[in-house]
Amino acid sequence: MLAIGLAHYLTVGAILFVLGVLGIFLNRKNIIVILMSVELILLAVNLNLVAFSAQLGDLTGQIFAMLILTVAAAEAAIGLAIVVIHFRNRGTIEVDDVSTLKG
Amino acid sequence: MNTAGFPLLSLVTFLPLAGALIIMMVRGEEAVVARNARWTALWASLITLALSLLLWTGFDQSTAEFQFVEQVDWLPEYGVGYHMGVDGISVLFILLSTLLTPLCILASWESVQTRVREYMVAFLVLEAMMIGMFAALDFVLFYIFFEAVLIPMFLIIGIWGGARRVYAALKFFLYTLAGSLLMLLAILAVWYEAGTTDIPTLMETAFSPRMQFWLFLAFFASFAVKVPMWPVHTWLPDAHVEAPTAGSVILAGVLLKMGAYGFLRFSLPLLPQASADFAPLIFALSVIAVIYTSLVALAQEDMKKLIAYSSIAHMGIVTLGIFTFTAQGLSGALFTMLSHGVVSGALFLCVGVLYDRVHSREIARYGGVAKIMPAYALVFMVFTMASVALPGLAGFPGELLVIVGAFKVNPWVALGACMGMILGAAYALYLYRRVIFGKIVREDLKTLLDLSPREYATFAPLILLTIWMGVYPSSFLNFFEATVAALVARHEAALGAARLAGM
Amino acid sequence: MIAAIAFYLFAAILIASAVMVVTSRNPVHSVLFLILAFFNAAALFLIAGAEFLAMILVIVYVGAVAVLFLFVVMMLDVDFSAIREGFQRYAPIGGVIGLVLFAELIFVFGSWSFADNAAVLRLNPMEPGVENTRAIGRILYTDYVWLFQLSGLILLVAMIGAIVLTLRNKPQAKRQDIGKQVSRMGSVNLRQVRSGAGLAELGIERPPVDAPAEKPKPIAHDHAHGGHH
Amino acid sequence: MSPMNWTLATPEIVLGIAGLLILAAGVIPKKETFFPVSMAVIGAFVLTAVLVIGQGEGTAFLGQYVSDAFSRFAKVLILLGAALGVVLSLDFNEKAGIGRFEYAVLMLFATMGMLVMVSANDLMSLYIGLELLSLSLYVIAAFDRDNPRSAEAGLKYFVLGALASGLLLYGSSLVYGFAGSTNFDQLADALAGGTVGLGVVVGLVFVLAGLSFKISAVPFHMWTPDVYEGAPTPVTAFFATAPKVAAIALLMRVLAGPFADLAAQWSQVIWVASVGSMLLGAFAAIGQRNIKRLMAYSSIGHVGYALMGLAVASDIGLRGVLVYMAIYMVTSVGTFAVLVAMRRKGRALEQVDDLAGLGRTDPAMAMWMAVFMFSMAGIPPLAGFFGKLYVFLAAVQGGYWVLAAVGIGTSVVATYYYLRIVKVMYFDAGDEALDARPAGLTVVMTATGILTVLFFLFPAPIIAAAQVAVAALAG
Amino acid sequence: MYVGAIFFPLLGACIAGFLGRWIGDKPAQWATVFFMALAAVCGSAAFIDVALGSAPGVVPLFTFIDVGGFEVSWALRYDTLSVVMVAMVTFISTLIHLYSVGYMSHDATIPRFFAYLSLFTFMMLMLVTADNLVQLFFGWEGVGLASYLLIGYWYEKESANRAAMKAFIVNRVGDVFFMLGLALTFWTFQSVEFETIFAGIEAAQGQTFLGLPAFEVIGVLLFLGACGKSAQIGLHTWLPDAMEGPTPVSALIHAATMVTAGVFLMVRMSPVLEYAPTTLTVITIVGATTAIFAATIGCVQNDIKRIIAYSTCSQLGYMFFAVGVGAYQAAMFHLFTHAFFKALLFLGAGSVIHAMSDEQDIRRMGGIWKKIPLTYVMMWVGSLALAGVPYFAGYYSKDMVLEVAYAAHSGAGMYAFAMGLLAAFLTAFYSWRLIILTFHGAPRADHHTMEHVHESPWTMMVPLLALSAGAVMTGYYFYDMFVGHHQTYFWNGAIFTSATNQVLEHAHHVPSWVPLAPTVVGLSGIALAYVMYMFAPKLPAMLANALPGVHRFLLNKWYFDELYDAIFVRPAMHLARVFWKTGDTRIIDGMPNGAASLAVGVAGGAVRLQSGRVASYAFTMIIGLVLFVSLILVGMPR
Repeated sequence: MLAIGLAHYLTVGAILFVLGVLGIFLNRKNIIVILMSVELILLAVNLNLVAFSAQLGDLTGQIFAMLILTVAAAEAAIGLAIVVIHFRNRGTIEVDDVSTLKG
Repeated sequence: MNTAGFPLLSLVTFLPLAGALIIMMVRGEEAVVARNARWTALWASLITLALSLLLWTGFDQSTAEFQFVEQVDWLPEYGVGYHMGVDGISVLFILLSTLLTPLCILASWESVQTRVREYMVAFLVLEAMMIGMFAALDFVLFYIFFEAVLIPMFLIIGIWGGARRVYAALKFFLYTLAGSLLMLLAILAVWYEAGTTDIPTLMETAFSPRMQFWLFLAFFASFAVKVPMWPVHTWLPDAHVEAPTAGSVILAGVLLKMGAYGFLRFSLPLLPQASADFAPLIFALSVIAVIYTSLVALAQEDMKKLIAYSSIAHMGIVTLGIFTFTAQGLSGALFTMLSHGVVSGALFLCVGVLYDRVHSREIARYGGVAKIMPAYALVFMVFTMASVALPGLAGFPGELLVIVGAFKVNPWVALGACMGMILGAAYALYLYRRVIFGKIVREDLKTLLDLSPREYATFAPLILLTIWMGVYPSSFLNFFEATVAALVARHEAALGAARLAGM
Repeated sequence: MIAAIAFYLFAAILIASAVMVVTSRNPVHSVLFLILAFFNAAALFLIAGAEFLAMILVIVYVGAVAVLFLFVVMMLDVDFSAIREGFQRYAPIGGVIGLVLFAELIFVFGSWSFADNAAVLRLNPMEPGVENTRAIGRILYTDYVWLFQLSGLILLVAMIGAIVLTLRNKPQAKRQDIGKQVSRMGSVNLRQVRSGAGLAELGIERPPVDAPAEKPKPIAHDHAHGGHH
Repeated sequence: MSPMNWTLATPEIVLGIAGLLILAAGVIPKKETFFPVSMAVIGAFVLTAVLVIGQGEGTAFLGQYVSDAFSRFAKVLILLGAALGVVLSLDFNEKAGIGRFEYAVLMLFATMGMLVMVSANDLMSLYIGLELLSLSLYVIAAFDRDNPRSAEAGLKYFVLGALASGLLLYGSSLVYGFAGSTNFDQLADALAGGTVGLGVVVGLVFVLAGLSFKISAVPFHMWTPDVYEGAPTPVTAFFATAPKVAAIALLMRVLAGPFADLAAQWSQVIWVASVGSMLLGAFAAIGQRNIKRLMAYSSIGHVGYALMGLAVASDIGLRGVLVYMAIYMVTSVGTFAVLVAMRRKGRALEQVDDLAGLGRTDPAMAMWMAVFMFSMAGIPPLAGFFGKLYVFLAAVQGGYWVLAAVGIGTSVVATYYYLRIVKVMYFDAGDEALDARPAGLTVVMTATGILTVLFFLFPAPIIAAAQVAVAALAG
Repeated sequence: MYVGAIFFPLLGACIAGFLGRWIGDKPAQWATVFFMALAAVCGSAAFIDVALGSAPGVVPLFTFIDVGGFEVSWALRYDTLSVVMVAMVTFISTLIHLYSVGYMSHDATIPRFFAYLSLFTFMMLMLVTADNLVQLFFGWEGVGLASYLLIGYWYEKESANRAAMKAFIVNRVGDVFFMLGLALTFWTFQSVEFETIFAGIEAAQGQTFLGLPAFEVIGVLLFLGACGKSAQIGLHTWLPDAMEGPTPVSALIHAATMVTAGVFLMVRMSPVLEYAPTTLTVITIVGATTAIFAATIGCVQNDIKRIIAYSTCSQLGYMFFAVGVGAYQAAMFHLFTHAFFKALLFLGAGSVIHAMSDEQDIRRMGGIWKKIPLTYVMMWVGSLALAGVPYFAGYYSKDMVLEVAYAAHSGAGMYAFAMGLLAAFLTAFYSWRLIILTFHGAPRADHHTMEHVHESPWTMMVPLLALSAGAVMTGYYFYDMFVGHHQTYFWNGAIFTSATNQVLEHAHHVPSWVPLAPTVVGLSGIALAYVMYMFAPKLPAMLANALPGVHRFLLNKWYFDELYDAIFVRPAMHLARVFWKTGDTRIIDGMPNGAASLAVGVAGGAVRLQSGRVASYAFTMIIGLVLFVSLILVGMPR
């Protein structure tokens, strides 16, 4: 059982999640910030899972969270690799510059 | 008949496809390929014609039952089968298709010089689909053939057509597709309601009036476009004008019949109540079509467009006849469909003859052709007169029967149809006068050659048929007499039952 | 009580640093705030009793992922002065949407309750007295071996991907090939060169090198043609 | 609790091990090993397909993995699509300078991910399979790394994909928290038990959003046109085929399996997505000049039709979806075979107008392309018609008249742009001939073309198979 | 023999038409003449057999249509009525064929002409021997076709084409009513076979149609049809224009065949008409009006053929009002005699035209009677017959017609009688106006033409002689049979008169001034013509100047053409353009085209959303997500 109410955890998770989402679509600085926002979303998810896991007394949530951590690491690696090649091609990683394909 | 025996209908349907396959296999130099393609296509269509004549001889005129039936499971769990068969309504249309195709191939012998192989393939595929559509006794099968016709026709118009062919082809395709898809929905609804798409079975199924209402509208959307009825007719003139001659022939000869055939095959037997309810609307549209399009034809400056508009007017007569629900009206409509198939096809061939020589369809471009091409003038005259329903030629018996039938239902409608006779004479003769009569003004016309033997061969069967149909129509009417009688009887029974139920 | 205070403290820092991650102008700062956020999240995990995850978060995330971010940010040599300020044009609407989303989530949480049979449904109930790490260890390599192995594949894919995307096997890059150096015979000899004589007089002389077979120039993937319409 | 029973997963295990072996075999030789590795990958696919066909039924890995008729149906389809996708890339990649063996290996792992997805019986395996697929796809989208468009495609796909998987995860966490389990069977039990927490439904919507991204349903479709255009053509071909089937299959499994009792809720969402996809797919493609982009919108439209069957949420609807996707995949592979073959003087082409005159210069290819276009437009007797037929039938049966009507309307609109391609090929005067196409493409387009044309002869087997598959899903 | 009389002309037509190019002009034309003569022999034999021998019969050929009780067969009906027509038509047609051999000798496409002539005759024969209304309609339209071909024979002449078309279309208007009448007949009698119709008269008497007695409606519809063919007022406009065809054609159309078809139809349907009194009244009034109307116009025309054409029109009016008062026999009698003298007049006029090198305007003739005396005599004979001068054919028939009109003792009858008398006066006047202007006075043609004036060849003169014999004698010889004491025996039931219809009987007992009156007015008409054109040639011009309005009105044929042009032709053409350009192109086509451009617009909008920016893509996704969640939250309570 959680020492602190589940709702607190969930709220913190929701705030993190919304921040991450906002970070993705409001940000016009650079792509890496978007990647970090994704990490925030994943963090929110993990927070949720851990909280649920504790609340339910079930380890599955934690296993899930571990898998997510693993995948998130892989995702970060690939994401950064793609950002790198994009930078090599364009010389910029500004969000709004990633818009030659459209229509 | 030969229920168990020889799959004649399938053979007739798919033989052209075999021809198309052979043509596709042909490799080699372009000229050789073209020659081989022409001959192969001609032979394939001629053999098909010969086989289809067995339908003529083997058809039992005394019964309204489906004959030459073939039935194979196809999608058993859906209740959809490969079911082919003909009755009096459809058998002659198969013959019409098989007859017109070789003629079209002959007519394109010299006028089509580019991509001959593809052209012939398209034509044979088209033939197969048309025959299949008339022979299909399963709703889904019917729909497949009905729609599949669009593909070769689209290509024929688009590849070998005139200047605005792209617009015309797209318009033709999308217009008809839009209608057909609504019908598809209706088919699905029928399918859902009845659990089968087998037409003979469906004919025994009664649908609720509300259902009939919607189904009829959906069918109407499809068939009306195909017929075409006013005001969804405008694809036709464009398609006709831009299509190559043979394409116009098939379009006018067979494709237009598909809509009316659909009304006869589906709307009437399946939805008697809705058909009766909608008849006034159809009458109104038909009469408008007859008068309106005849008038529009009068103003045309393009030969093919004029004939195209005249087709719409004639099809107005057909729809009028169908919805009279009288034996005369129905027979007349069927006969008009047949005769129009022959006559308007022939008229397009006539235009094609001139077009091949002068490469213009503009009426004003011509004049005085009779002087240099007397035989052609005679041929053209025969078909013009048949088109204006001169007694003794193919157009008359159908129109007479329709008017007699319509008169019973509503004399004013008959009068409206009759107006078409006057206007029809006006535009047809006006066309003839401007093209054939008069003095030759343009020098290049003076060097034209009269019909070639190949053209004689093309026209001869049509002329014979036109006169035969005009003088001895009962030899055709007998084919559908029993079916029409059964149809009328069933319709009246259904209406009677509904009325009883209403009371 | 202490747990509650700790929770609120860490949660506050977590949210604040998350905000900074998103809003900070300099990406380097963003990364640093991200690291801060991870630390605080790890603390929250601890409070929730997930010690192993908390440690993983610090070790794997802060130690590897965040550093990777930092590394890339540094490596890319971005001109920070040119970075655009502020948010997208539709920021107000975006904010509203975000708030709506948040409100909906909160509304949903308000209705939280255990499913009727949640207790029965538990796949891996926590046994009292078994510490978190051991409990995870018991099931991770047995019950979840399938997913565990697949995670391995994912990491492999990430590896392949990162390598295949970024590794440059430049043909002109000079590499030392000791065997080749050692085996070089007769290609080096001494010559007397007149002093003061320039290249113009002597001409360029190079020993014949068996030039590496020119790799066929890759055909460009149609730049000019792919317009955007 | 179900037993370990790991032998059930033999196909995936074999494929994974084959992947590792191939990877090792590809690295060791000094010279480029793209072609042999590709061949080996195709071989692995074939082997896996054989194993899949012989696969038993049941669950494995304590219920994280399930094998049933549905998964087998989808897997065979996926493997077929993937194998054809590899074939399409053979020549193109060589010529585009991206003929590196990692490509094939990534395709293999992506396929592995798809297999895991369709066999997933747990939110976690769902996620892992999806990520295995996605990560591979991110990489191969950007595979032509020196091409800015490819890099941009990869970047967009990655960013949005990461967001989507974030949504999916968040949804999963809610479902887990509110329902108490991640296992599908247990979820089904939990949800069947009466009161359903709002959180589960909202969580489901998040999951739906994540999966909708993969199938590019409106409004999660935005990446599709850009990525399709930017990625190398064989990659696009791959994107448009196997992963779509896998994602739809997964969607079906999730919706019709654990969440079957929430059909009233999710069917609304799917309804909206379906209508939106059909409309967007039909209209946005009209003005497109880039044929890959056009195909992207077209695929959005097709997904709309497939979702129509899903929205109906009946057996017939699901069956329709399966048949639709199978047919769509075959047609789509064929279409992309043609697109991959579009190359003049060594340069790859991707404008619609580049097809001009194809009917004259390469009649066979033009014919197959026309067949595919008519099929996509749903003109009988080609295969595409039957796909539409079954989903429309489902819509009519379910009384979803609005869906059906929108479907009809958009069909007509969509037909316009398919016809435009036929028009360009046949009606327009052309440039010079395209380069001779490699034999592999000829084989692919001929095979898929023949399947498309002759489908009407034997529709019964595939429909029966789809029926069995759906029965397994619902049961 | 019965079949031969009908089909020999067709055979001739086919030989000339299809083989003409191979066998040459001469053989082709003589073949048609030969077959026509053969038909005439058969026709006369049939006349003797059937009419004189009282042996009517029907020769069935084969079934035409048999649909749901609508049963029509090809069959040749031989009764007195038809056999009179057959004999007359074949005889006159033979003469006209023969005449044409000479008249058309300089033409370029002789076989074509003869094929048309024979075809025309064949169609007329089909018409008169029809056993049912449909077959009658076949012949009806067939003569329309043939007349169209013949009028437009010189197809290089724009006016000829125009006239041909006009003839066909105006006829079509009538045909429409015929068709409707046919349909109503069918639904009234359940058959269109004459036998069945006549047998079913009694049974069908009470039937109504749209609240009107069915018989009346049938009668009016068929009469309207007949009006078209027989050029009654209103639908007469084609007839004068039809003079564009070669003269033998005019003779054929006007004398024996086409125009009389209407009268024939009315007589044929006498059993129905007998029970349709209102219809009969209408027929009487229309007929009488036509008689006077055409006569007035005839007085001022200057084209030799047009004058005769209007006289035909006028004479047809006589026939119709004879029908209208119930004296079908009298109508047939006048039809019969008229055929001879009208053919004579036309052929004579043709001879004149031939002599005058194709000049048709009588103002450019004159002073040629000495050069072509035989033709001159023939014209006299014809005119005398036309004017009803005693003992010529017209005298008997026209008197009879006027007598029955008088004897009808009805308002309409009296109107007809008065108009008939007046018309008789005018007829005589314009006939002699024609003769005097054509043959007498100073030559007004140019010198060159006058030199060439010559008598026609024997092939033209022989028919003239034969016809003049007919014009002189038929009246006297056939009076008894047609309308006299033997009429009941002669007609042998082919014409039905109800028991109450005693008009023919009464006609023999009218006051003695009545038979005398036509002769008197005829002679005075002749006298007036002499006064005005022979003795005081200035008078007509003065008269025209004195009454300019009347003159112009008559000269412009009562402005019928202009009227029709204004209310039918031009509005139709205008409407056609409006329908086409506005209706089809703008409105109907505008819808799909508009939808297409709308789709393109929507496409543009949809594409604009696809901005290429990752952030907005993500935004879209989130909006979608929020939308879906809201949808669920809102939809949840359900």
